[in-house]
Amino acid sequence: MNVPVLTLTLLAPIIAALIIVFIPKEEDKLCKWVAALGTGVALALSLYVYFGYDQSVGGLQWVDFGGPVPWIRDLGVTYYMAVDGLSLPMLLLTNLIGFAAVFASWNVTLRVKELMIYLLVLIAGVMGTFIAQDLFIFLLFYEVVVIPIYIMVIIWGSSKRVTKEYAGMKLTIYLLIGSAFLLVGVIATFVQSVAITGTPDMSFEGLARVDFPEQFQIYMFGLMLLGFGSLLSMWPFHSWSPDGYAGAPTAVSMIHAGVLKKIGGYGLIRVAIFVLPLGAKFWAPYIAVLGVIGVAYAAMGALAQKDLKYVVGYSSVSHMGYVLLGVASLGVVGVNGAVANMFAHGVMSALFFSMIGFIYERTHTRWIPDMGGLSHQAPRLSVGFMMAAMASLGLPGLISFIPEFTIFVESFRVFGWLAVLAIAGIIITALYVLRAGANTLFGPAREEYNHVRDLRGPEMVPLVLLGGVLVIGGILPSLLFDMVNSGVAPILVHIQEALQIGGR
Amino acid sequence: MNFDFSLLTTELALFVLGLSTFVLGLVVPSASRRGLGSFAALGLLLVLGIAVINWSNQGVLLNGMYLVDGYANFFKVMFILSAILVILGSFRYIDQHVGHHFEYYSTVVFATLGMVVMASAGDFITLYLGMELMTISFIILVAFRFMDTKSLEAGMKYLLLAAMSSAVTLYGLSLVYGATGTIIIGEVAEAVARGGNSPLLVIGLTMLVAGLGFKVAAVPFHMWSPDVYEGAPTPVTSFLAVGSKAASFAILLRLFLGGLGDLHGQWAMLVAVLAALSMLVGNLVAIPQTNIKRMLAYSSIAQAGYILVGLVAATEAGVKGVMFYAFLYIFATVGAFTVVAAVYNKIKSDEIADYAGLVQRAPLAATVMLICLLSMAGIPPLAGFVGKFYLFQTVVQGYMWLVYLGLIMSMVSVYYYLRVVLVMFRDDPKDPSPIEFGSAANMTLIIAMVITLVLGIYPGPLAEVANTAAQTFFLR
Amino acid sequence: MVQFALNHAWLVPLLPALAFVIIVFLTRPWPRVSSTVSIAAIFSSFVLASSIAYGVFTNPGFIEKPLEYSLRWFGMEGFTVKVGVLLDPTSTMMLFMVSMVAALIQIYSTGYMEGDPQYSVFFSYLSLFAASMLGLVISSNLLQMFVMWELVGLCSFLLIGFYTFKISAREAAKKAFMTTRIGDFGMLLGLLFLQIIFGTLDLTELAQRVPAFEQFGISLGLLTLIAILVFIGPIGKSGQFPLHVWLPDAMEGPTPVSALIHAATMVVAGVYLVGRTLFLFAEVPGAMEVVAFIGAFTALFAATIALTQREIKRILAYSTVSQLGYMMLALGVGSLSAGMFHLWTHAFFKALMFLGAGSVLHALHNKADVWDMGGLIKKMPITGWTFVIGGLAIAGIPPFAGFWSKDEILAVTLQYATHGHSLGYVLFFMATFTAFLTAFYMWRMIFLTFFGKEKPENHPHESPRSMTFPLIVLAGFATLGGLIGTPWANYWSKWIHFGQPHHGEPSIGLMLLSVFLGVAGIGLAYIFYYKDEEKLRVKQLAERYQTLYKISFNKYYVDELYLWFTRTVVDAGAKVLYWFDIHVVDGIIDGMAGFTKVSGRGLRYLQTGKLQTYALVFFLAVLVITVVLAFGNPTSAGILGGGK
Amino acid sequence: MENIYSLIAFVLLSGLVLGSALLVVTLKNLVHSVLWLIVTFIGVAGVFLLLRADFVAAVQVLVYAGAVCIMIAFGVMLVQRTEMAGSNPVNWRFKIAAPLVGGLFIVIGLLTAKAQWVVSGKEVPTQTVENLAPILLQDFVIPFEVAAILLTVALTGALVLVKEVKANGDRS
Amino acid sequence: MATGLNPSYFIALSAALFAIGLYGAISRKNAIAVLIAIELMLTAVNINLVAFNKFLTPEAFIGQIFAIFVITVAAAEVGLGLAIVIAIYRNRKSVNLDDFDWMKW
Repeated sequence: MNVPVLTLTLLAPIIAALIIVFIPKEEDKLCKWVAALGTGVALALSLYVYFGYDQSVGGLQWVDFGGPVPWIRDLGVTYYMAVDGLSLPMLLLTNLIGFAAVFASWNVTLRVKELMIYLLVLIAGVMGTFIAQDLFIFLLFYEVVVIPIYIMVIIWGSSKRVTKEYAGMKLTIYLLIGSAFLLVGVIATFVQSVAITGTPDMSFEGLARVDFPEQFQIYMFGLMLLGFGSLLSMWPFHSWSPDGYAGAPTAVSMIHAGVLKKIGGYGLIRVAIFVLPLGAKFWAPYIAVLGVIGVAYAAMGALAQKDLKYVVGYSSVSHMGYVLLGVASLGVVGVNGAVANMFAHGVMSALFFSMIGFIYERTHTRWIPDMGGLSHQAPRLSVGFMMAAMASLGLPGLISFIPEFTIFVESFRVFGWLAVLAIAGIIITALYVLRAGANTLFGPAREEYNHVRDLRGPEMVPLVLLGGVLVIGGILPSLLFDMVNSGVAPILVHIQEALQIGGR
Repeated sequence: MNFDFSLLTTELALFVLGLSTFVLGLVVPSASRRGLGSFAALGLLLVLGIAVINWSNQGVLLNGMYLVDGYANFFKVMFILSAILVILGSFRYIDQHVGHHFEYYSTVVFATLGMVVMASAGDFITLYLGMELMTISFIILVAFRFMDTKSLEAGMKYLLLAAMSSAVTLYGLSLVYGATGTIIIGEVAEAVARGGNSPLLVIGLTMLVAGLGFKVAAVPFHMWSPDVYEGAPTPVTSFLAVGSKAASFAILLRLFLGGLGDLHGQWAMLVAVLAALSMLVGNLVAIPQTNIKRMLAYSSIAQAGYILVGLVAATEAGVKGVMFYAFLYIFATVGAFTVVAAVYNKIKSDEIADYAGLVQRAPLAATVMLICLLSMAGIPPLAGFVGKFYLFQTVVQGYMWLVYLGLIMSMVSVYYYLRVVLVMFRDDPKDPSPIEFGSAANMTLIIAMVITLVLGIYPGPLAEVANTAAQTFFLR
Repeated sequence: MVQFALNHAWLVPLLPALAFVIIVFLTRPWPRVSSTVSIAAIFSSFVLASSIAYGVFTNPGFIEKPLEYSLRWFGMEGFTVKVGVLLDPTSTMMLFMVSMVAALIQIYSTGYMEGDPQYSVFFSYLSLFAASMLGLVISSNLLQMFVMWELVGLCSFLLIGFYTFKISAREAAKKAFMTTRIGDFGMLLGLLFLQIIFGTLDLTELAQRVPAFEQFGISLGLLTLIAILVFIGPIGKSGQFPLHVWLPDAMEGPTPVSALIHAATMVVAGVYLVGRTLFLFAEVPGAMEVVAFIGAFTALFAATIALTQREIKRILAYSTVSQLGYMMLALGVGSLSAGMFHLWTHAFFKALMFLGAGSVLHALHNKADVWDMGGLIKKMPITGWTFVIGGLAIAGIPPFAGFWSKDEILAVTLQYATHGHSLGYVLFFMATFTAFLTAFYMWRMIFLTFFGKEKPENHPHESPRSMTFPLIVLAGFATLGGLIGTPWANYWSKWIHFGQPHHGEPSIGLMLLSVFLGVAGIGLAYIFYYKDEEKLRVKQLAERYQTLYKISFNKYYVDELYLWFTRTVVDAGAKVLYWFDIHVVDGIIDGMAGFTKVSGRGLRYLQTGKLQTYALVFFLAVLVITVVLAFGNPTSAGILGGGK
Repeated sequence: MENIYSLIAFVLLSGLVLGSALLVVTLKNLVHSVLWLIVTFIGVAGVFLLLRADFVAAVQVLVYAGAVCIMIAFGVMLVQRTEMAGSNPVNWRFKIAAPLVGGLFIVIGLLTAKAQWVVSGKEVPTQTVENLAPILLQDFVIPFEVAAILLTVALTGALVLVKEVKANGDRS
Repeated sequence: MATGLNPSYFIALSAALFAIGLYGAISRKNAIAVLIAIELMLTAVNINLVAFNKFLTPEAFIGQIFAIFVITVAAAEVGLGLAIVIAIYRNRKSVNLDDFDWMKW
């Protein structure tokens, strides 16, 4: 394994972006193809890594350069790129959605070159968070993504209930303030670890080995929860999410809802819980309560929406509630479910947003009462939309059912009737998803949409790719679950050990 | 007496360079005077080389009156670098709006010399003269755009307020001298450790904080800076923001950690409060600004607040943090101001609203602006993030509230930075013609951008240099 | 062949699934090819299912020890789920029935859907449905079953909403999905309980563990709760009260769909599920009573509604609800055989009648009101007479299939009553009365539709052969299908039973009662709707009992109640919450941002531009700091005091 | 006895210095202010003499009382061509400034009063200039050179500003 | 030495002079008056320096040398200050500092 595959994966979009910098502005098509190539290479590489990962061995594999490369010595930072069963699904997800996002932006004509550059940077940034095994490097990537997103929102976004400027700014500042708390937590944790062990070490493994005092863990976990939670749109820190998605252009909505939010969940597991198990134990019930509130509250919120993007925006808040619930259970089954659900929701929401994007492109509206009968004019589009909708309401046979079910199993066991409220969310979810889906696609054909043309050519990529994953993941959940399990199980073993030593 | 002149090579070289620029300016015909810029830049590059080569040539002159240690050398390199960048970035601006090439360039070199002396100063007199050399040079530079009343007004404000602050600093120095019976910083430290004459030290301390706080533009001693920054010729503003501030931090650390370190218990909370106020006021008032220079001025007040955090800790790590942050701050600030200057050359405006569509007229400039602003805000993977990490980790134990405040305010700062970004990136330009910057300014921009990025992604080497430099600071 | 079929039972659902994929990805542009693929697949499944049925029913061993094989689907520590095939007589019967009805209906659809632009799509849906339904039937695991359960729900949703140009179809589809979703929620909770307590969802393992529930540390009360939760699923799926509202609306779909999904197969999935988990219900008498009562009540309730409905498919739909109630009743009183038997016979005669209705609608161009029809039997003899056979079967006239199964249900209910369950008498009464009503309203429909005066504006014609062929086959089964379960030669209960097979002695009295009720119902209908050509008597009756008529005609206003609930409680609640979200949760955030901005704007004006003000501030700060440092700070005061 | 004399001298000189300084900052006529400034500077030179710093005193008289004050006087003439009587008005800030400076004085005084002095008993050598010169050019050579540059720079700057503005003024 | 002068007297003197200078610097409108006031402040510093020199380090001349440098720099500042005042007067026809508030907020 001499070739640093992960680094190459990370570099593929960046190199593509650099190439695009030197392409003349007018060459729209060329820019798009280069972007597609860059993300395509990254996708291929991540697939290669995914299926080359040895689940029976587990642990960190595909370590670039054979191990941690010293990066900043006095902070104990190392360039440590590796993947385990927790990172890999996220890496794959990023590249799936990234690739699809390029094609979802295929019809953009405004300042294509810039769009593609930001998009590629964005993808690389997200990818980095998932493969870095060092907290500092993780943080470097953590916020890389914020700025391209802001720029993309203000240039290519759309103003409906709120202006795109407001939406972009809210999205950005909200997440940054959240990350400020996270940063405080990270810095304090690092300083404390140096105080305890005497040697700086920023790798997740190294930090996890430190025995932090319980009170300290609780304090720090709270901060990290605030940071990761706001990225995960945990209630009540969710309000950036619907507005943000509504204002954002398709590709951003896809990536943001699809993978960016997942960094929150990933971080919660990889950083907060792994490093601060006692804190996790203290906070778990609160997380669960917030998760459940999020599920029910956001589902009701979605019910009141008339704008398709708002529906999906609220729905993603609601779904993240399930993730929180699974994480809060602190059991293998629940955390597995949470991670798998992140993957599932990522694929689903990306498909959703890409289809909404196509609809908006063609009809120039996202207002549900103004639409109807689109399945007559655009059957393929409708298929994609319905698939996403069905996955959203947790239809078995599509990818998101099994993860939700596993979350339910564990959280029902741990939290009892509290979980029932969350499970009841599936009813409301079905209600708003069906309303949105059926009212948009079904019903009599409308005259004014006769010009709407169906998906064709490159536009089919998001549908085929993401839809395919939805179905395959639904039929063969073990493809995903075995991988997730091989990553989550050791983490939870570590937590259990820590709880036994440190807890009473 | 043993007087090792080799330790003064950098200073002497600067002196020679400044004089020769001046003399050349008098000698050559006025048509060829614009070449003096290149001359000064090349000369500074040479001096930079000398300074780097002489890095390990460290020692103490005149019983501690002049300290050539790693700390000083680090700052010297920094000042020379920033002077190079500023000069490179200002060719066109000076041509178009100032004239007087040789006075300008030689004054910049002399200001640099003043900073270099400050960095090495081991006693109050050297310190004071270095500071005054720098200040007087800046007064001239600020007022250099004589046709522009704004520039003169700024010069007037800077002159009077700087003189008052000098008086206060001097008064403080005199009291410290009175309390300890010495003006050599190393001996002051010993005297303070013995107990000194505390009541005088308290006043002296306050006055030094005020006087130096004025120089670094820390709230509430900051009020001159927005006006002066706005009025001064833009390259001068940028040099004022980086050089003057960094040099003042150099002596601030020297005085407070080297000299008054034992009074840490007294001034730590004071400095912490000043840091907090600076972050708050700087960032909050920057929000409603419409003039980009003024906005950057407020932002630089906030930056001073961040750097002060490193002083609060009063540890080696804190010194390192200050050095690291000051270093990266140079590139971010010079980058931003160079864009401002270059854009002004074309559109004759500093209003943020007039930056509309900059990314289409000058993609490089807009990108550099973006990166520099975000680096100041501390967004990873740009250098500012690493710098803030270094700074704030030093005060986690004891001043946790400062960490919260600092990090939250730096995220608030993103708000007004993004407003600039919004205008530059979203809008279509009123006049789509591209803006040419000239190769020298482009070079400055590219250097600023690349270093800001590289320091953010791979800060290891610089951190180690800063580390060893910080160690020499306490070894003495 | 038989051995191959037994070992490859998973092919039965897989073949239609394959057909679905082929149609979607390859043959969509060619309608005829699509339907051929679909029919070929389902026919192959049918052949396989027949072989399996032969294999199972000829081998008594399978009754005691079902054939089961499975493989790991996914798993992790403490939670492993397998998928597999469980072949026992019950599932085999279902396999056979479902594949056959599905095959017949697909054949029928080639005629019925002729010329529809969405022809291929329709067949792809049918294939998907067949695959899911067959998959549901052979599931060895409750989770697997739940997956298929939802998939058939999806197909139902898609097919109800198939005529996308109709808004009513869209609304009906949503309603169907939502209502069953509520049931699924309960069922999901039940499954979670089972998984958490017993650690498995495997049917055979559960069947072993549930009877020993006390070892798993749970009380009978909790088990009852679990059973009732599981039962909520079937309530939704099988249209039991109070979640029956979607089923009549589901008739918005194409008629073959109504026949296949909403009469013969999918809606009985609930019954099938209860049958499969009867080991659970059998442990908890309380839950059994609930099942039985809901079944009986639904049967009666739906029958009273069916009395006044006017649309032909709607009448059939309520009759389906009612018949499903019968099946539930049978299961509730503990007889798997009776429930399944009625399921079996009902599948045939109800599919037959739906297809017949479809044939009528086809002929009358979707005119649905029975009052607008009449005398159709002359123009459409095959449809008419097969329909009459169906009517006789459902009315319980021997020797038609319905008679035997209904009789069996009445018998077990009575038996239940006599074995010490006083509730049983109430149930028995409800069941018998429903039997009478059933005969009446079915024949009301038949008389109005096929007999009496022809309406001149109608130009009916007999349907093509592809449609009449299935009618004939189904009529055959509706006639003879019950003979395998007569009290004299009861193969049925030998094959399909729960616990000990019970050999109910043939009770002539009960049979006579049953026949009497059927004949009475038909007779009454004859008097009201055939003899009385102007239907005056009926109209008078409706006038006199106007309130009752309205209640029945408006389906007891249950729909309106639900609608009110959704509009005023759920939607209004959502609006309130959204308001809260925008103005409070988000308002706080915006407020904070606004405060930041305002404070920045305020602080800005301290900067007056006057340099002496700056100096003033500067020295004020110096003074304040000195005072604080010198006198305010205890540590510095100490230093001051100790300034030696 | 000498102490008594020096004390008396100190009190008298202080009175002179402070009194004239107060006049400098309060008089309405700027020219009068400048004249009183000269008095103040000479008083301060006296204080220096009292402190045995005759060279500094000499410098004080020559540079401050002489050169600087004359420079200022010229400056006043250049910019204040109108009525001199009201040439030095007071702005509203004096109401805050007065208590402020009072407070500052009191605080410094209070703290100074607490100071305890370990006074070196030695006397200042009388040969001030002879002793100053070598120190200035050896130990303080760096500041000395820096001061030289500083003066050059200041001179250049002043020239640039005044010259160009004049040209500018001519243009306008 | 009990009744003799000690540095506190001189500090008091210099503090008073400094305060007076400060008062002038803040309260006068005329730019030149402010310059004058600043000179007073610097002179106050010199009193301190020379006094400490006499009492603390009589043989090293530190304070005196410091004072000489301060005088030098102060002179340079006055020169420069006057230049700017003249320049700005030519431009704005005013030396009233309160008029110079083009840049604010």
